[in-house]
Amino acid sequence: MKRLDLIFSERELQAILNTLEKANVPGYTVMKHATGRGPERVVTEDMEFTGLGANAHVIVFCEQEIIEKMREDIRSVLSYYGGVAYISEATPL
Amino acid sequence: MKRLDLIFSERELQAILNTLEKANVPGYTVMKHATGRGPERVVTEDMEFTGLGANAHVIVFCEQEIIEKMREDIRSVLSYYGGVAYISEATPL
Amino acid sequence: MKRLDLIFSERELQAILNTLEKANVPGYTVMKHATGRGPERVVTEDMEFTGLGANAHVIVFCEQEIIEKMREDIRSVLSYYGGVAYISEATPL
Amino acid sequence: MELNLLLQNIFAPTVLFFFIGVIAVLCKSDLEIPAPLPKLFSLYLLLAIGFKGGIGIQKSGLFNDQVLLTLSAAVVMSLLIPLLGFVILRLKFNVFNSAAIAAAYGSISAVTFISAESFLNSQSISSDGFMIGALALMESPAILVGLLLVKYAAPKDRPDSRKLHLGSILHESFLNGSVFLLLASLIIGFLTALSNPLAVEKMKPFTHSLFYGVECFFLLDMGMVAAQRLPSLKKAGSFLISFAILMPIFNALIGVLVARSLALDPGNALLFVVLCASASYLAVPAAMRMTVPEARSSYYISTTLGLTFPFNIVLGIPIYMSLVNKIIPTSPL
Amino acid sequence: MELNLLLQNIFAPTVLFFFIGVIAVLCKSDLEIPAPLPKLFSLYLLLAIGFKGGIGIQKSGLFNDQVLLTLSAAVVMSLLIPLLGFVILRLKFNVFNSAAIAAAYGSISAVTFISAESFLNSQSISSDGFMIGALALMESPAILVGLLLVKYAAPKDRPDSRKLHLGSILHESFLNGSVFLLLASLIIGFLTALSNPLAVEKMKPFTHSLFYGVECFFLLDMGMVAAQRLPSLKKAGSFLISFAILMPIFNALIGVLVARSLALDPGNALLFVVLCASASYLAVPAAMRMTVPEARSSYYISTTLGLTFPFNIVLGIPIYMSLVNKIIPTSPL
Amino acid sequence: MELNLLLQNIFAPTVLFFFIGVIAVLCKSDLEIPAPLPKLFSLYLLLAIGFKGGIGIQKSGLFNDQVLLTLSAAVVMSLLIPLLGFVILRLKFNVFNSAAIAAAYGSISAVTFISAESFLNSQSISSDGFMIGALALMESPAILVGLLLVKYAAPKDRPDSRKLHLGSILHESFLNGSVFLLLASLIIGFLTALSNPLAVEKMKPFTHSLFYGVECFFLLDMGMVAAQRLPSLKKAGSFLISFAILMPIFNALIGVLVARSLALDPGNALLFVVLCASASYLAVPAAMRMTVPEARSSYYISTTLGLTFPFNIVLGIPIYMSLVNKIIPTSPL
Ligand SMILES: Nc1ncnc2c1ncn2[C@@H]1O[C@H](COP(=O)(O)O)[C@@H](O)[C@H]1O
Ligand SMILES: Nc1ncnc2c1ncn2[C@@H]1O[C@H](COP(=O)(O)O)[C@@H](O)[C@H]1O
Ligand SMILES: Nc1ncnc2c1ncn2[C@@H]1O[C@H](COP(=O)(O)O)[C@@H](O)[C@H]1O
Ligand code: NA
Ligand code: NA
Ligand code: NA
Repeated sequence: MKRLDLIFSERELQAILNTLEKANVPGYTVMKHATGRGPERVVTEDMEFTGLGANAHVIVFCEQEIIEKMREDIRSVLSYYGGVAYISEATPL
Repeated sequence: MKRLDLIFSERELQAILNTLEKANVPGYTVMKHATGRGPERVVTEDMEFTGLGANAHVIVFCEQEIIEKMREDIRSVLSYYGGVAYISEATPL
Repeated sequence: MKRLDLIFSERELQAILNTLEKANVPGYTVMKHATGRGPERVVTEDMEFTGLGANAHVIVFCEQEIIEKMREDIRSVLSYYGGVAYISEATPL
Repeated sequence: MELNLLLQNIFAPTVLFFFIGVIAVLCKSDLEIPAPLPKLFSLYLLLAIGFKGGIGIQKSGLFNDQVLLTLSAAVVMSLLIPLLGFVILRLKFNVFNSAAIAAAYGSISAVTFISAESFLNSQSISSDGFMIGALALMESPAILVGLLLVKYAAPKDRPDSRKLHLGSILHESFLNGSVFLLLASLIIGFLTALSNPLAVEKMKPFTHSLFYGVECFFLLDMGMVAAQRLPSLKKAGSFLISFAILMPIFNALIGVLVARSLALDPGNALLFVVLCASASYLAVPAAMRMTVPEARSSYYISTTLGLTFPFNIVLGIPIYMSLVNKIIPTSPL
Repeated sequence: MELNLLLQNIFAPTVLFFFIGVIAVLCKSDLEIPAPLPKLFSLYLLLAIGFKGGIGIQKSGLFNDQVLLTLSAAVVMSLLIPLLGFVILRLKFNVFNSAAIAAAYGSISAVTFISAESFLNSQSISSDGFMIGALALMESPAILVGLLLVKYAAPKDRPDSRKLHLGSILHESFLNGSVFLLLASLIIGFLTALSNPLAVEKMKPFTHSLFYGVECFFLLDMGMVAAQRLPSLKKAGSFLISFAILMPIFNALIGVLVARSLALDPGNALLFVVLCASASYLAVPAAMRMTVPEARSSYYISTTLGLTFPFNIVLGIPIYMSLVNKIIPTSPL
Repeated sequence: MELNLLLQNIFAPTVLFFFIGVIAVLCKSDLEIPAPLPKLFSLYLLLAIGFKGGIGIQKSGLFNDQVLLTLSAAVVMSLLIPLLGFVILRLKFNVFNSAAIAAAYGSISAVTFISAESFLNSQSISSDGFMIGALALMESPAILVGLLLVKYAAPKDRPDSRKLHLGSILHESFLNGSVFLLLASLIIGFLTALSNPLAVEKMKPFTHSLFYGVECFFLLDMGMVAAQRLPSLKKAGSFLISFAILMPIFNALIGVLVARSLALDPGNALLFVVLCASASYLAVPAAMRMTVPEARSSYYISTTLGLTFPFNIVLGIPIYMSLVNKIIPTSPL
């Protein structure tokens, strides 16, 4: 099994979740209110009340083939709005 | 060293932490207010004020043998209430 | 690519972020309001309003060489104030 | 039914804010009331309604016949309604889901009660503080019945680990956070009114003056929550959807007859009816999630929040009021 | 300029709390107002100002000539200012950044408006409720213009996936959370004042009495936010820094002339000028982040929050007041 | 001791809500006040008490002899008490823990002070606004002493990286978030009362009327927090447990003698005593966690929150009142 970590602006959350659902992931977890810094943007907690919002961190445990299915869609969302996505190995307990 | 990720309803948190303590984990981290979707249940932020609560994400860095010790207990809690558990490799910095 | 997970008291956040910036990490993500237990300290949600604060969980995706650069600095902050740091493998999507 | 009452209810700020919340979701506005703000409002409302209730009870006196009779009737209703609901729900659902949903409809919704109070207020109809005692007493028995139904109706389906112990049943029924806060605030209000009238005055700006505004703010959020339940309501099927509307009306009918036989004033009668007709989304889900994980939480939460709650605060309350006006003579029997 | 006005403004608690926030950050105090508390204050202020505005409009009557003329002028200003700003910004920035920043300066800041109201209040100068209507109407058109500028001025730069559809432009302009909450509360206030004066009284402790205190609390936070923007302001460059001060003054000048030709009273005139001079940090960033991700958010957010907002509430308001006093005769033309 | 005072204190809503919080935890109710709501209440209370204090100081006049003497005595007490505490604690603990705990007991708890004010209020005993000045002035010196003790009493134990620089000691002592907010609000209150009485009136619904209710809400949370400390208190050992009760009483005794020699009125005397007897859980832990990580935070936080705070607000305040009544003659010496 794989673990996919996605970090991006909360405002893109719906677009990402739609992509995940389209690929039929078995489930996902969302943690909002994350902040951080990417190659160019800084996201700070004090700005969360403005329209910009904070980041969301999404974790998906799923098979490699599902990742293949959604790779392009996720990449296109992230390249449009920014954000990062990383895959690592994970074994069910 | 291993990294164990547990995601489940906040309402089971005490049961899971008891299990961890029983197995003498060196430590653990809890992040509450996570939302998500599993095989059947959807957990959304807008429902957090009701009695259902959100999810908790628990991270444990520990040795494989500790994981073996608690495997059954964790599985039984998760099979009762729902939630997921995954193991991956981790090296101390 | 590597994934570095740092968990420590929110009060050390600035010191850790300075260390990351000094090593020129490409980015990082911060999740505050984490609680947990380490070898000796317990951090609970109900204490968050006091001066102690909760924990922060910082994730950095970066190359091994950057990790080498900051290893000593991070270790010295964590050995001073407490907290844990683990490295694992990660592949960009 | 008097259309007039309906219109007056719909133009109350509370109901208008509820609509606004619904519309925000339907129009996909990015309006958001992030957690834990709704929890803040909900805790505040429980604390304030409890405190006000305690003062009210102290004023009306606890040990007069009508008070004791009304409170007993309230408890009996919250024991009976879940049994009735269970029998109906078993036509379609397994024991776990039936018990959980039945418990929700036997228990009460504090915010529906509050809305009914506001409605009475706008109609200049008085009600008594002891009705908040009924509110507090009706939360737990329904949970108790629901869990006992699971314990005795489904003993063979469940593995050993899931056996319900009486201890944990009682714990879930009486020590649930919202039940506890409401009851405790009620007692504090009572004791304060008894021993310390000055402190009552000092609390009032917080518990009384602010109340209506916070209620509006919370109803804005409830409108958003209700609208977000709509998609999962569709999945629930037409049986459950009908149940979520017809069961409250049916309970209201029983309630109004009981209220008549108790010779309640119109104001108290409406509150009694609303308690019977409303369904819980705070205490019951919390208890069921812990002890009956086999029940689908979307069943009991989507119906109570997505359908029964909106129905009650928008249409139910004025309907019940005209029912009360018809069935209960204004001068006591 | 009357130094007196300036001093009186600076010694208002709202402005003092703002300074305290700035100082806390500059001194590296660990004072913190954690999320989502600022969101709570911001939602409250929008709800309350909207509700108060609705009551005000109901009282002043919507369909009198001056009201309609003023509201139309407000909309025209919020269409024109972004165009002007765009032309100036294009000297230095690409289409995306220019359009996003221009939209921010065409739109308004509700808290700046509220501060101006408090200032008027402290000067015992009256203003009318319908000006809150102008506030509500001026948020969206500027967003619309900004997005249309992107759509038509930069068609070839953008890949297909980034094509702006009119539907999503309208959605971002009119259904943004803060626009929606303000407008909805305004309508609820209006309807309540019309049909239910009792409910208005019940809302007042929440929407009226509490308002000034929450405003102070929020301005404490805004001071911290503004001071935290300072480092990224340096990166923005001197052109943008000058723009963030000069553009509001320029807009204020146009505004005061329009106000004069509308024969507005001094109070309403100041509010009109402040609407023209203020820049948005709620609705516009939300819309731009979604639809024009090419624009650097630090440009439009650092300038509006770090410079224009502080400038307006500390110096701008008294400056604009003395401008109004000079240019607009106290008895109508 | 007058049992009467004790009973009257225990039946105050504030104390009752505290008990409710304790009971909720002991009964394992799932009642929860999630973060950051307690922080909201805590920030509000500091802001409001500061603002009220500033108004009070402006009214009583800052530069009269008794005010200056009292404030100086307060500062001296908060320098001496940590030294005394340190000597006692060194019998059992290392330098780091001793200094950190001593600093906590030298500093003050604003909520204990507020509770004492409420108690005076319920007894119709007046007190002066300048006592809030004493509150604000007593937070920092104790931190300073604690950190200096670490710097000079433990120089050889610490590696270079942990050297305490005077700059950071001063920073932690005076720019801690809660110290800063209290002091800043005090100054704002003072300036506003001086220059802008209208604004004071506009603030009152927020800072004055709401105060008591928020205090109750916060004490509910404090009850839960205190009860959750109990398990770690057991680990702290009997020496520290005794210290957490006896030290406040001892400090109160010194305090009452100083108050007598200052010829304070009974109301001000009680507040002075309570400041001496209370221990910090906001400013001191924040400072110690940053600069003395060797000290076990559970020591200074479990004792202050789990024992000293409950003791003071439930038993301490009425005990100190009867002490004041005994030792201080009602007409000035
Ligand atoms: N190398 C990285 N490691 C961890 N998080 C990152 C990294 N780069 C970006 N992020 C996160 O992704 C968010 C969006 O980045 P950006 O693509 O710059 O908009 C940032 O705010 C960070 O929270
Ligand atoms: N495949 C998955 N990947 C990530 N998180 C998951 C996954 N499946 C379930 N979860 C999380 O576990 C929670 C409980 O799932 P459930 O077992 O359906 O109750 C969900 O709400 C998700 O937050
Ligand atoms: N083995 C572990 N696994 C996961 N989190 C840990 C572990 N040890 C410590 N932590 C986290 O690191 C924080 C600081 O630990 P400490 O070093 O004891 O101060 C704890 O509160 C936990 O959140
Ligand atoms: Na019911
Ligand atoms: Na503008
Ligand atoms: Na002290």
